[in-house]
Amino acid sequence: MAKNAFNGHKDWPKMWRSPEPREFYDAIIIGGGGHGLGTAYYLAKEHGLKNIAVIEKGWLGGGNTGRNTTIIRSNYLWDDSAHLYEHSLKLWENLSSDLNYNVMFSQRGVMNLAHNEHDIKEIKRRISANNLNGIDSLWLSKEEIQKKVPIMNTDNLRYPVLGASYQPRGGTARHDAIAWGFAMRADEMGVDIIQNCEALQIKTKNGKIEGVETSKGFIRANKVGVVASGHSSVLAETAGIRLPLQSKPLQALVSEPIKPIIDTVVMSSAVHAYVSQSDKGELVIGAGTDSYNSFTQRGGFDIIEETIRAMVELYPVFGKMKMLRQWGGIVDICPDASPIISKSDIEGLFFNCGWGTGGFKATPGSANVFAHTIAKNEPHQINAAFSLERFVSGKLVDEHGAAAVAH
Amino acid sequence: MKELKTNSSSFVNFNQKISFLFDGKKIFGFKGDTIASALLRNNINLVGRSFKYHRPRGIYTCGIEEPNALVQIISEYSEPNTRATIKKIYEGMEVESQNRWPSLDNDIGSINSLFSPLFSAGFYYKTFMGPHKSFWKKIYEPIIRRAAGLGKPPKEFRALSSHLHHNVDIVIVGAGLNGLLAAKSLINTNHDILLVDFDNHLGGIINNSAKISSIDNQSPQEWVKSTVEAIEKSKNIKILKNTLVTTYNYINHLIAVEDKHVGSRPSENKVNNILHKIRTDHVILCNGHIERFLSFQNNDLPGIMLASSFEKYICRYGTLPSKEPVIFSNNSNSNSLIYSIINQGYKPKAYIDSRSGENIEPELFDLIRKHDIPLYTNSQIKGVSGGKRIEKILIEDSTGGLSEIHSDFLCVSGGINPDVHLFTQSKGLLDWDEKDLTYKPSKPFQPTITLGSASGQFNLEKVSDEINEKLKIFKNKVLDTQIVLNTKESYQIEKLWEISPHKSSMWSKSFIDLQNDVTTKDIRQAISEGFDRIEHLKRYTTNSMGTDQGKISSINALGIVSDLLDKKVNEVGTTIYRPPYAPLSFAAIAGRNSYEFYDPERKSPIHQWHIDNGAIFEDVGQWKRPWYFPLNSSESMHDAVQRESKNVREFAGVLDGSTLGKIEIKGKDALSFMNLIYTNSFSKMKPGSARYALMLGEDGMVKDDGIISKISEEHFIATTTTGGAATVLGCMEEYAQTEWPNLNVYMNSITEQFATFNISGPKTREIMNKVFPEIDFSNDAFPFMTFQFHNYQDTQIRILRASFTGEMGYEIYIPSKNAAKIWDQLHSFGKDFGLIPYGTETMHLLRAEKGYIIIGQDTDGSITPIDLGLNWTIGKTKQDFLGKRSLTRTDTIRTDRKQLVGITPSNKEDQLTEGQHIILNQTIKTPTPMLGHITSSYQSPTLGHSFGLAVIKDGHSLIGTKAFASTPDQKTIPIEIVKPVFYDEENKRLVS
Amino acid sequence: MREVIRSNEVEIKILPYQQIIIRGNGNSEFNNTLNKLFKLLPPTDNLRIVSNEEMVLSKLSFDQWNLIFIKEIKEEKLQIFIEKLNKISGILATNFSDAQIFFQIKGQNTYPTLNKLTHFDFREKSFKPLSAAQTLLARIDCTFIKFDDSILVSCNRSFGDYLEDRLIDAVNF
Amino acid sequence: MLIIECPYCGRRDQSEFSNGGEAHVKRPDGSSEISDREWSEYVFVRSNTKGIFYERWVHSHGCRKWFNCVRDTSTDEILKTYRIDDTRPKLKDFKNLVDTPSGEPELGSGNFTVKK
Repeated sequence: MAKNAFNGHKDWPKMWRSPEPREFYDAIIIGGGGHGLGTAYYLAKEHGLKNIAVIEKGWLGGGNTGRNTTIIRSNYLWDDSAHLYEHSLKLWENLSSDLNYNVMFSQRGVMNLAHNEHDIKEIKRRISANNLNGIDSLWLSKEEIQKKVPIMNTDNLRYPVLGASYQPRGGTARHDAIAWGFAMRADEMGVDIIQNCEALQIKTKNGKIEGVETSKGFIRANKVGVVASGHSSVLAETAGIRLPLQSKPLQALVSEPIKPIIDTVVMSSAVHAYVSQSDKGELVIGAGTDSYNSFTQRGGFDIIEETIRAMVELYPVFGKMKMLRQWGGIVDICPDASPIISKSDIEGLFFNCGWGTGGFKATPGSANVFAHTIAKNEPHQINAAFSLERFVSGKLVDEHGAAAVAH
Repeated sequence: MKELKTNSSSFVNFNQKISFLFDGKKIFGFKGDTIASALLRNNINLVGRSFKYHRPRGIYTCGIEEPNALVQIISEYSEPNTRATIKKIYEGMEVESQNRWPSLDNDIGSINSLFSPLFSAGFYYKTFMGPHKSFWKKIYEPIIRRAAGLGKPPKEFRALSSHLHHNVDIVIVGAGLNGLLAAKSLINTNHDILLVDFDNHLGGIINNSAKISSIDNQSPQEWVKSTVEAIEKSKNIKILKNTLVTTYNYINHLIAVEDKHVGSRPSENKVNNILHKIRTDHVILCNGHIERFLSFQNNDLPGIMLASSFEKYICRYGTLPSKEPVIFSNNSNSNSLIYSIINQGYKPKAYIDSRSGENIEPELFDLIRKHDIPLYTNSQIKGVSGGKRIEKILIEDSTGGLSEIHSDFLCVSGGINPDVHLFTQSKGLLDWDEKDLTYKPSKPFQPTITLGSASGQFNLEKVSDEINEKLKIFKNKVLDTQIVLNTKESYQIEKLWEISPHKSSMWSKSFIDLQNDVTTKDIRQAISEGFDRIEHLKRYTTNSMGTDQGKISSINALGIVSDLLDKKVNEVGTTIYRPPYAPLSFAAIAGRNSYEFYDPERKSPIHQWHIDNGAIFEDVGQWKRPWYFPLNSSESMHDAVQRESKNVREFAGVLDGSTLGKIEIKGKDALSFMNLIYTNSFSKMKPGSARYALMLGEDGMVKDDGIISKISEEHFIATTTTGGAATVLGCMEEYAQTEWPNLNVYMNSITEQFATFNISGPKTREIMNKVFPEIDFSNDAFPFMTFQFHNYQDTQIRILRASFTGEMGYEIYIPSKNAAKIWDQLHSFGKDFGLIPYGTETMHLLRAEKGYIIIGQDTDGSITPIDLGLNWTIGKTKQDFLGKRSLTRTDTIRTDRKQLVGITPSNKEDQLTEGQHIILNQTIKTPTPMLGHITSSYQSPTLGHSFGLAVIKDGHSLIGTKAFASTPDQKTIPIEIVKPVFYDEENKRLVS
Repeated sequence: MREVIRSNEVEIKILPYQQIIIRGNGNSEFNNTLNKLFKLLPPTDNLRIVSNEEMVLSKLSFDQWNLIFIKEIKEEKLQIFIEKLNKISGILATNFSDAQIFFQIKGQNTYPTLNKLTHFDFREKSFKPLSAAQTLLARIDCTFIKFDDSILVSCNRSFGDYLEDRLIDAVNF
Repeated sequence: MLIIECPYCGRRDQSEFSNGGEAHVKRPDGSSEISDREWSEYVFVRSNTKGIFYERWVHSHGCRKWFNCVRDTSTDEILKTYRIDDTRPKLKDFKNLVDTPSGEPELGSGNFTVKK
């Protein structure tokens, strides 16, 4: 770093090549977001695949990776989810050194507020399950909350704050960094990262994958992993597969930067208000999802309004804050609000999607087990439950039924 | 103070002196001054420190595009990041500069400048990782975060701001020359029109520069006055001043915020902000243009200002930031500045133009020669130097020769951009104009029209032609406006984005984003690292991610990148701005829908009685329900609930069940409809009888339950859970309308029409006999699970014999207006029999003893009727009902699913805790496999120990076995798994 | 009748109206029944109203009519109406008198004030007098009936206090 | 915020409506024998079309009536609303505005929509 600094930053190497696609790859990953790049990274690193391509229709990390509120936690209710997200959290804890690239994982803790008796019951149930699963998760009394977040108004509001669950190891990370970090290291291991290359059609022949028709021509492949969030179902259709996904707009916003004021991540599903403060000083605030399907990366202002009015109620000092930027992403949601990390009926075709509003925290974990699934042609025990088959058998991992906690 | 000879045009009232505090120092300005204009009057230019390097920064602009002059308004709950260039002063206002310590003049943070070579693009990602992981968490990260942010956090503030919705045909954004002309041409047409302007004085460019000498032979100011009067008189146009359109959403939905306390302290009891939500058919954007700056060495020093801003301070605020500034431009837009300065009897110290002589307007030449102003054509500023203000300017002339001028003020113009912020928000497409070197609106995505410089039409003499052309569709009045200019100019510019420094050192800086301290060097580095797409670059360097969103600089960045990559600008990317146009107050967005009005409180018809009788309330959805009724302040919840429960079991108690959902269903096919909606079969049911029923989702999971009363084959009344009321009615409506439109059936919600009182306990019958002497409550006349209609005084009531407590009981349904009457009757007759009111907690305890479930507590969307042991609710012979098919899927027919059981602690003194899990081993080593969890648990006064309901794997076959329950402190207690009923298993008391 | 507020050119009263919700398919049997009982021919156009001195009958969507008694009638009489209607198996009539609160709003600032609380377009061209509409007001479900000189706003009883406070607040701020 | 034309109440703000997912999905009649897979298709799987999409809305804060709607999910433009019992309009009656599965122009912010 220093050497480069004092010769005027002239000699920084390119972080990744911009190759043209070859006509054949052992594996093609469709989607250059965190999950996709991570999958390529782990395929190369842990499974020895060398001839891999990641194709991205736009620019790396330009989708939901660059549009989320970067909350990371693993305190999920059901065992299957808990194990998946805990696997991911453990990877996060070593990612900066693993990639030798600072993803700025900040373990400032994540709080989920309870506003009524029902919340309390659900949260205490979740804490108990977390603890038995070996996940750090504790109950905070109102007083303890006030100590951690002095600016919070806990009493003088319509739905008073009655307590919270807290995961100390949770926190936030720099969203772009994880895409760039994975990309750099995957590229070093020979993975071709091809931007501006849009997958148009998945080509199959008698139940086996052939390759991908792209805006840069047809590319043959033995295996194809689709990690294109909402567009996964659009691509799946081209292979005659219907995924149980719906794509909906999700919005987020940041405030103007101010000096540090809130030192942890606070989530409240009851009033749709999730907030943390970025290292730059901006309040990063997650808003709700629109009810209808859309691919426009744009939602209604009423959603923003809902969130902000909860914010100023919960944090009276925010009354004088201002919204700096507001944007939308497209989240792909499964009927049970849990992801799909699965093989498909077509040999060599795999899907990793349906992350809904909770995908960022899972990035390394999802990529890691998906790589395993692709390499071994069978799921890792951690993602076995997240198969497409579950919708037929009815063995759902229902994360909105019980633990109605926004991700 | 610098007074001007002529301030005729200015809107500052020089007769009204105003004093305010800046960093504790008393400053004088005039009514109408912004903080910035007042500071400039007092020759103060240093107003803040920059974000990363804490470099001294001055006032760079005269408007909302300001990147530097952000201040904290102490006197307004310490509002941070307020633009000094638009915030009007008032007497006693307290202002503080930001991001400096201990003081603006000597700031410790500026030490960062010395390390500046390290603070290059993306430096966070490459550093702060070693030598050990813990260094990041314990040392580096805290440091970075402490350094974050611009202003200090504000003070607690409960805003008084309101919302106002508009439905109109046309919105005109901006009331400058074009906006006023457009409005004028639409006066008294049959369109409802809103004319919105951010300023409190309409006229825009007319007030901000000396470009225009006359309009229709009137002085520009007279013309504005008469035009505005005409518009105000019109019946169809409404003007909103001090209102900024911040957001342009889909379907012409605009958000605008109005400042109601311009130039005065916000008041505690008056509306300070109005958020306008505007729905319109057409939008006419007349929001003008924004001037660009230029990148050269130390182009951030105080004393540097945009040329048009300098002119605006003269014309708009009647102050002259400097008597003899140097002017540096690459375009014709700054010509009028020279004219304005000369008008004031001063002249620029030098005029430097990068354009070659022949490209410069002859009129400008004449003006410059006439006042012999030193002129450098085909020349550039290589850089400036100075400490807290610029002192020297280094010029490279056409021959390449270098010369130095001493000056404390420099006006720069890098050209102008149409203000496309709102246009791109509306999803309109832009085209790069190679001649004017800027992006211009091309293809609107919505019914959007752009006029004047907002559309890239920079020629002031052509405005009325453009309006006549573009507004034809509105059948507007054709304009023939004569506009005469002081400085002949048809916009002309020569490409210039960045000037490389004369001697480049690793400390030398040419800024491309002033607020975020992004230098052109950072851009170069990012590109060399492969970030060749503008969105990537933005994120990597944080260029144009500041509170100004790079209004004066983002195009320059594109220009520089396109040169470096040797691509066309439109190949590098376009500028897409994200809403809002300028930072938008949270308080304004929240409006009155927060604080006391955050969410309605739904109240039972006898809510007041509960308050008068000391009820403690519980929030159930929006409802306020009595949770328990403590005898006095000293009685704890636990004691109250134990007492209430005992009392109901021994005597009687009554619960206000009015919040329960009630739905009346009627129609020729009502019976078949009910059979499809609920699991049960109602075919064999006798009219006048009632039945407990379950409703499933199509996934086969229990969604709601209730009691169905059959009035006739065609007429039913269903109750639902409090939370499920709306969902169940919605579900019925959905299926009736979409799946079975052939069925003749209608349903109305009668939840609000009827109050419901659930009275139960051994003494119930005696009490009922007293209250309703004419009704026979004997078992034969009024058996369990039957109901009867009766007239009570002048209204009709319905009494249902049912119970949720396990004791014999009745539910009384009575029109809300008469509810209080009966409630009082029950109590006055009941007290001799020991009747008490009880709350939801006691109800929960009693039903749990009886093994009755609560939807959402004992179920969680993953439980089938079979799991609950409620197979008897399923109409075996029925062909179909919601969710039926799902009950026979491979996973739902498993016999080892999680099933409802009862549990009791093996040691009776142990306490079970709700939400804790059932496990097989006594000792916990994580991860421990879990059988399931405790859904409900209470201390039973009747059993004398703790008990619970639980859903556990293969529960039904585990009944009679032992296991362990975890406790909050990570220990376990031994438990016994039993049937989920702890009280009166034979239902003797129910039917007694 | 209770006056809620009278200020800033707005006048708000709470009125004790009785109400029946009638569901049906609007066929001739339906129309004759109503006509016979109330001497009113049910409007056929959606969101239109007919009225006389005693009552206002509005059509809210193709299978629902609301009958509001602007002159109080005896509870028994109301019951008889309802029983007679419900005798027809294609009709569901429900007494709604206790289920809703009625606000009568007058004065030249009526609509600007209401537009603080709702997006609804009150302009003559989109909402004519003697018509009805169901929409959101202050975030809760409401029904509007527009007369020449006033508007009748009804919401569910349990929201009554809340809406009253919101209306007062809107008039004052 | 969309503007939606309720076939019964006319043009209203989106806040009055709730979305009901894909339209014209027939519920399998309980009498018919169908496989777990067919049933799960009905319960869980809905098209996630990018482009012209047939969907249901209910005027939940208005007349509480369900109706169908044709909307381009890549622009959110509503092309038609019609009563639940009206026949499904043909796809070819509408010009599909999406030129690629993704539709976004290759340059500029991803927070953009397809060319119209």
